[in-house]
Amino acid sequence: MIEDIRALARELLEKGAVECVIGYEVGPTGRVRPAFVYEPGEVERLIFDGRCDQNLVTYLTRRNKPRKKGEEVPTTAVVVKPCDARSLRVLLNEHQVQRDKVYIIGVACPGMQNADGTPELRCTRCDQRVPLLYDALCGEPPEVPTVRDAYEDVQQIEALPLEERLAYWLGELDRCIRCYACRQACPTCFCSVCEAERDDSLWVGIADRIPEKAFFHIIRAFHQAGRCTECNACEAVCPMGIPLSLINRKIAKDVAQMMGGYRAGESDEPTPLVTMLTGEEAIDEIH
Amino acid sequence: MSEVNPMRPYLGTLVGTKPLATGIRLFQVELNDPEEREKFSVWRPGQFLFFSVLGVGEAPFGFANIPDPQRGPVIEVAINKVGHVTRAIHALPLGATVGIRGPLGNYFPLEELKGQNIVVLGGGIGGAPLRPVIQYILRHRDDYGHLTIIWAARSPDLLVFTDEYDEWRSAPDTEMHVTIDRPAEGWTGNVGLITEILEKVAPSPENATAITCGPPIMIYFVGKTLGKLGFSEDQMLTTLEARMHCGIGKCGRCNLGEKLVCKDGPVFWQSEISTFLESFL
Amino acid sequence: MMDAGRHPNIELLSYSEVVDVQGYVGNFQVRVKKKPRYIDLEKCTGCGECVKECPVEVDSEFEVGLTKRKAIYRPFAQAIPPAFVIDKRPSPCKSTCPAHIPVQGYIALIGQGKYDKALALIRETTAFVGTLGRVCHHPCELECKRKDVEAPLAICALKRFAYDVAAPTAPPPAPVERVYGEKVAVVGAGPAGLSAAYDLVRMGYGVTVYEALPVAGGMLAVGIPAYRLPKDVLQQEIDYIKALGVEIKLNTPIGRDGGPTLEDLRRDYDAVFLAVGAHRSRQLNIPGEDLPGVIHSTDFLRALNLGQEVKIGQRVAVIGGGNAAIDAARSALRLGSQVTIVYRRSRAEMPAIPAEVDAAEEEGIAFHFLATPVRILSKDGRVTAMECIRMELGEPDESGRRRPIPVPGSEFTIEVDTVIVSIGQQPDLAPLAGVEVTGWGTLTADPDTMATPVEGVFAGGDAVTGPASAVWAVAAGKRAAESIHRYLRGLDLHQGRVFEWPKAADIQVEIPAGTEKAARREMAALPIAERKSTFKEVELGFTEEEARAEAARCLSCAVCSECLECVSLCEAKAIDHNMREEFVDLEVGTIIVATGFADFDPTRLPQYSYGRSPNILTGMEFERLTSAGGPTGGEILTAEGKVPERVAIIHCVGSRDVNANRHCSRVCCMYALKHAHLVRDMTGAEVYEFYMDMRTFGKGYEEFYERVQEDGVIFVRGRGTEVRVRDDGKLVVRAEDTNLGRPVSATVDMVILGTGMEARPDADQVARLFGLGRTEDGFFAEAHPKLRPVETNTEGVFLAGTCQGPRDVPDTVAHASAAAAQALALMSKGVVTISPTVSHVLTRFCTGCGKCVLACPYNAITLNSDGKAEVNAALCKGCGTCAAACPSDAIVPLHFTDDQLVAQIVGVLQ
Amino acid sequence: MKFIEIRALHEWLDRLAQEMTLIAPTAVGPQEKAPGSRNPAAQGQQVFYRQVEGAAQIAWDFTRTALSAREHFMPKTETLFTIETGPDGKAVLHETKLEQPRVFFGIRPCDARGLRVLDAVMLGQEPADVYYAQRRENTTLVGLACPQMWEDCFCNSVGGAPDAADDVDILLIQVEGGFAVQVVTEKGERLATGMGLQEVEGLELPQPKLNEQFALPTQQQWLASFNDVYWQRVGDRCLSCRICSYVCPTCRCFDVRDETVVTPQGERIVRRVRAWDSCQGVNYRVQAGGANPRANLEQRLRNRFYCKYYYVPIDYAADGCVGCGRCVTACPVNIDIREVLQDLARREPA
Repeated sequence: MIEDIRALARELLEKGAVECVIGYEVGPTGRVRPAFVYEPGEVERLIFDGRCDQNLVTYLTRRNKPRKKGEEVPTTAVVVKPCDARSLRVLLNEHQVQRDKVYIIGVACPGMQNADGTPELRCTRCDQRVPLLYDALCGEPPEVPTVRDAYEDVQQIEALPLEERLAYWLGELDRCIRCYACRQACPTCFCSVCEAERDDSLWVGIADRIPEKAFFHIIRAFHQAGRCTECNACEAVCPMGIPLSLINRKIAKDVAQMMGGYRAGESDEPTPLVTMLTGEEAIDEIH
Repeated sequence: MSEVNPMRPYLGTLVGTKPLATGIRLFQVELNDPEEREKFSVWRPGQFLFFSVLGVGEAPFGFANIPDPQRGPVIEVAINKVGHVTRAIHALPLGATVGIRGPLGNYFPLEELKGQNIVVLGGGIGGAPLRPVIQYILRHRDDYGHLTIIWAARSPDLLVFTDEYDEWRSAPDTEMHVTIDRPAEGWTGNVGLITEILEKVAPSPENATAITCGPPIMIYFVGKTLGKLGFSEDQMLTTLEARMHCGIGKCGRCNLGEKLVCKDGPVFWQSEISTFLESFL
Repeated sequence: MMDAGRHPNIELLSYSEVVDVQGYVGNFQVRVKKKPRYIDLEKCTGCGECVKECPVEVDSEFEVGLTKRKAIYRPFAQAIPPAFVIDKRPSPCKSTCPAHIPVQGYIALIGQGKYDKALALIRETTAFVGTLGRVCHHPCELECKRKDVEAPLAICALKRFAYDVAAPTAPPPAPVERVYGEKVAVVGAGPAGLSAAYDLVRMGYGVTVYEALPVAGGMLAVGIPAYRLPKDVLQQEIDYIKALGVEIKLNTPIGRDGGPTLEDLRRDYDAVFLAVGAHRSRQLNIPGEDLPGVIHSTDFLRALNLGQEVKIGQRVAVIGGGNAAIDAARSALRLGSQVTIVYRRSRAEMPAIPAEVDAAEEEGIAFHFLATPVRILSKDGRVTAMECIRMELGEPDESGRRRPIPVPGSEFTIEVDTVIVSIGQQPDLAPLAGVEVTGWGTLTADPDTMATPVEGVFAGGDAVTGPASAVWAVAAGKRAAESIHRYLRGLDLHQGRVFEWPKAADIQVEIPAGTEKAARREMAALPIAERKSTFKEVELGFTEEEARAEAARCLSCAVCSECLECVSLCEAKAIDHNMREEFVDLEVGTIIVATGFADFDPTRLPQYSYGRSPNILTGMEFERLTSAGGPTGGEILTAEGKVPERVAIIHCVGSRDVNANRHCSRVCCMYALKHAHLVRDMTGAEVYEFYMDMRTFGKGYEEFYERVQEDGVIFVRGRGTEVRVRDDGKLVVRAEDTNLGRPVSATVDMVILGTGMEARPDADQVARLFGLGRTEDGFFAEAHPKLRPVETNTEGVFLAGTCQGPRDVPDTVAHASAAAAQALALMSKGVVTISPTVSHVLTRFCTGCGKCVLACPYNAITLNSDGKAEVNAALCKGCGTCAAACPSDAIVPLHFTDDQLVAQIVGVLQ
Repeated sequence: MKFIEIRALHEWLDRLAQEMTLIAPTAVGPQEKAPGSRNPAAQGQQVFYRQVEGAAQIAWDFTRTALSAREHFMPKTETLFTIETGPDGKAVLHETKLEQPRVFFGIRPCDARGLRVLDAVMLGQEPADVYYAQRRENTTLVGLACPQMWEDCFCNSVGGAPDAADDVDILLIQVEGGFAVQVVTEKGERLATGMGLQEVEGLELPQPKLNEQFALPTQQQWLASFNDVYWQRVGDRCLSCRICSYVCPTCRCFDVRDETVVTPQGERIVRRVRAWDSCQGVNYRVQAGGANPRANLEQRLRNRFYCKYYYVPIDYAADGCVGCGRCVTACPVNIDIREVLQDLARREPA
């Protein structure tokens, strides 16, 4: 598979079909990290294995803007796992990436691994091995017996009494330092100015106190409703080790339940949360 | 607290306000405490202050006047309604309590420029920090040579201090040119960018210093034009704008390379700017 | 209605649909799809002659299924315009047929006993009626919708029947008059070449066909044995083509043996069609292949068909699994040999027609599947045996079939004295200098237009596709003929042609309720014993009775069968079966939506047993029953044809019911009373009315109610809760009489369900199209329930009638007049005033995600070229939905900014 | 050499916690998380410097804390003053009160060295920041030497050492049975009087294991590299996530804003707060007119490196980086300051 990726990257760069190939490489200290390859001669840097769990789609939003006004947007090739492909689909749906400016190198996903070699939790509940969209597919899809996500982790939290649940979240969010790494790593968080950082924000101040932190995470979760593809990027980067994806997964679960199994990024239909604005009925049912 | 807390503003009262241009008003503040008023009364043209609307926030502005010996130190600032603090300032009623921190930053070395011809180039709201320069020169008219004022704005409704133009024009050995970027209905004056009129007026670089203030892109092009006219970089002064939160070199926000706009500026010689590691554009 | 239809300022676009609405009040651009009517409105006199011979009957929508109508019909007697329309839909059979023969048409004609017309109809498309009726691999039958009932129609056999029964007596055709001066040369007198010649000569071109063999017909003549296709059938069809004026030059090969070259043809003719077929056999490339006992099926069959002497041995092995292999095997069998077919894959992968394989097996031919010869053994120069190796199936290859792989060490020997090789053919293109050849050894030609890279030269049939089926050759010939015509006329080869027909799987066909199962008829066949020794045709064809019974099974998927009977009947020449849908773009200032309502479907409330007895009618059905033009001529009769003695009328079916619609449909009480009155008046039957409340407000209505009471109608206050169908067909209606406070029931002969009005099922689509809101009941929302009952929230769009809510005729007329007045008021003013409360985009914060575009109910927001949202202030209603949807807080309704709202809240709280 | 037994140290700490605020490393967060996670922060408990009630809460076996000591001198958020309405209807400002004396126990030498950088910025130039000054004055630092350099540490390459006593008042070095104690300053002396220290002759101090030292780029190399495409290539990977500046012991950028809070009791509190900020944020340097001199990500990333190694030394005469390695460990995309430094140091001066 690695050879396929390299060969394809070389071909794309040599042909000038893309300006840059975004993939994975091993850094000097042995850590796997995103690689940006501009020269055909450098494709040997590229690797792919169970350590490549970053969602490279995050970088596309930025690359889809012209560097200078009027300049043409360069085409970028990007290595995309099945989960990443869903993020990309969301970005395409939301006009953040032009389809013809991205060359999707889909990879048949072996499932990602933890640092200790055990499978990542999210990969054990994922039933996609081949990306939903790609221009070229590298690797043979492995047959990994997997189960579609049943959201057991969310159910565990939901089962707690309200006070315990609140205590759990306040305890976790207390560590948040509002660095916004979760937001920055998230492929589908792309507002030019974040609601939580607006100078004139009426809703959330700059302080590093629980209400602000909770409010930030709640805003983010709501903005991700029907859009979060559960790629786990937020949680993977959190320097405070907060289980952020649980919040988003809770919403994803509710969305799936209420919207007929809708899962973000699985189709080019817009999220039903925008298109189904029929307020009155719902209010009726509550009362 | 024993020491002076530089983050604590002096309290003042909004004593006057008047519209200057579309979205721009002049605000006059008098400090409440006579002692503080006295301390404050020494500000120089080019310096800046932080203007607080208590409960909303503070933002830095250049002084738009020089201390007036007759009226006492009434502080004047011209403020464009662009952000949430400026919106709040515009909404203040007369008599409101405001916070003032300053005076901060360096200033135009007008003392050193005595005897020289001065060219003042202001663009839009950038004219505000130059008004104290003009006021200072007019007050010390004999100390300086020829004064050329070139005033520009995108449209007539954005020209500031229009009611003072006659006074400036009629000052001895002073000329003033006003221009707008694009033709506008009812406008009979000059039309064209400030650089165009600057080339037309073509002030002599002989024993002269140009003082510029305006948006970054204007400063950049005016600098080039002045260069063409023969001004050296040591004959150009400008004042830069930056976002800042302390004004005293602590908050780390306003740096351009190793220079801090708040502490090392906001007034810079063009020769300094051209050695900056980082561009202000 | 007539007045509106005739008014010079009213343009009526009937049979049309609005597909897109853009713009805003005063500046709407409306795109209308005009469905093809197949009838020229200008010419149609509405005489109704055309209907007479139409063979297709379907339920009449207007008569709510109580009567039938034809495929060509007038929706109802007073329809405006009074013209007819043809209900034509795609059918799987015609779509699937490579030559697109109007299958349903000739089947309908056969079903009516019009065999000669059936034959003529097929001949409109192809001359090879009897031939295709015998040898076609009939892909149409695979897709025939009847398969969802029990089995597909025997379409091929019916075609053969039409030929067999009508062709012998049909008069020979007269030569076609030349219309154009151009001449076309066709190389190859096979099905492709002759089909092209047939079409071209009928268009009015001069056509000369060059054939290398001494007979015409190509593979049909020399590749297919007579037991499948008798020589006289093929010859008659070739004669038919010749009679039209096609010249066929036999024994005239191109580019060899002294025949003209392709260059000669290009010089002497205005266009050339190459249909040289694929007559050269592929080689096995194994040792022993050159032995005299090894022959190729093409040579074998050709010799046999040309009546030449063919010597084969006693034990014959045929290598291959295609139709040619089966033909060769069955022919060898008839020459008295013992025959074994050796095929390298399994039976499922055989390309031959399965029925042919079955027939071969029946006749006693042995099969060796998953085996392939590796060499042919001989003694004294004579074949003695064939060594084979077993195969197993591996991964699928590019044809989608699993690739056979030899099993090492599994060699075995079959004793044979003759080997017939039939592993495929390819065209012999060597003599055609200058043409382009593909990697497969076939001619290069555009698969759609059949044009080759050589100017004026077209190619088709097996020479292009490799060996394929006869009907594909016919199709290729037809396509080539159309292309040659366009080429010669200087027309674009592509424009307006349909190359891709809808896939059968994509064609939605509803199988009519009540379709009963009927077994597929199979043709009688020659007894096995007789088959083995003779080349007589095996299949014997349908009897007339069988054919008509089989034809009756057709589901008429396309409704119109395109039998073209109507065309000949229409004196005004108003019928044009080739009409296409059209799009009309209109620029209008205002729009009035009057799309009406849907009658509640009572099957949703199973307690009323609707559909379980023909005597349970909806109000609408009863209405048609009482109409003079209705199914009983206006008499009130039960399905059994009797005058009912007791009739029950149930109010509020589907209205005022939490399980259906909560609203009151408003008209049902009055029509129920009318029905009660009619029943009493016309039949004297006892009438029970089960009602909840009697709502007879309005002028004269209460008076009518009193009159009906005087008629002797029995009113029961209480909703009819259930209708039960008794075994004897009587209907038992139960209810709770709320006046008496106890359950009651009535046994009646007929039940009329007072079905209510509800929003049309497509209301959501219409709402999106015009930017309308909908109320909870599903009807379109008016701008204000009291003050603005005809306006909508989309400025310039008005509502009229029942699309906005249930109302009766006078109210509808009043509502419509109001809508017209509103529209006129707007138009006469010429300007519109808009509210300042519109949304505003803060571009710095806008990411261009497009959520506001989706959320805006007024289509007021678009993404501009910078990828930022942009609000059309003329369309924006300031509803604020966009602001709620915007994740970046980048869109604010002016005068309702967050700051302002918070200031108000603070003000209220202080 | 002075020495304290472990038990005595614990007793002393327990006493201290009674008397004043005791800040010390302590483990925070749920025990069981995702032990194998690729994100080190998610693997289990993290150690922070936090106020503790006694020695039992102190984490002794830790590498470096998740956040540096900075959060106790420049809190993530602090109220500068509250704004109240006086009896005459005029505004009155109430500045934040002084903090109580406190002992910062267990500070790592690199974190202590980080304070030296903050001192230079906040106090080194007039006017001094009074809030920082108060906290600094009221705090006695008891350092805890690292027995070794950990993965990603590079203090020795930037002039520090795992057992450096330069920036603490007292330094403890773990030895058999207790800690060797170096009392460095007068402030330390005052605190140490109550410690019950023993004098032990010939106490041998363990030599900490060091990581390989590397050379830093020269000022010329920094100058010459400013406009290099190199920054674009490093910036390609950067997420602008700010983790690096938030975990850094020497980053000091802050934001100031007024906020109005209405308590559930209906009390309206208006205050001016300042909070950490990061130069990596997109809108960090946006000017009123919308111009942004550091609009591009690589410009912001470059600014951080230059700030540490070029601007701070020039502006405040201090080294901007203490080599704690937190940013290296925490960077989710493995932007490694050591790699950057070595890349630049390899360059030929232009």
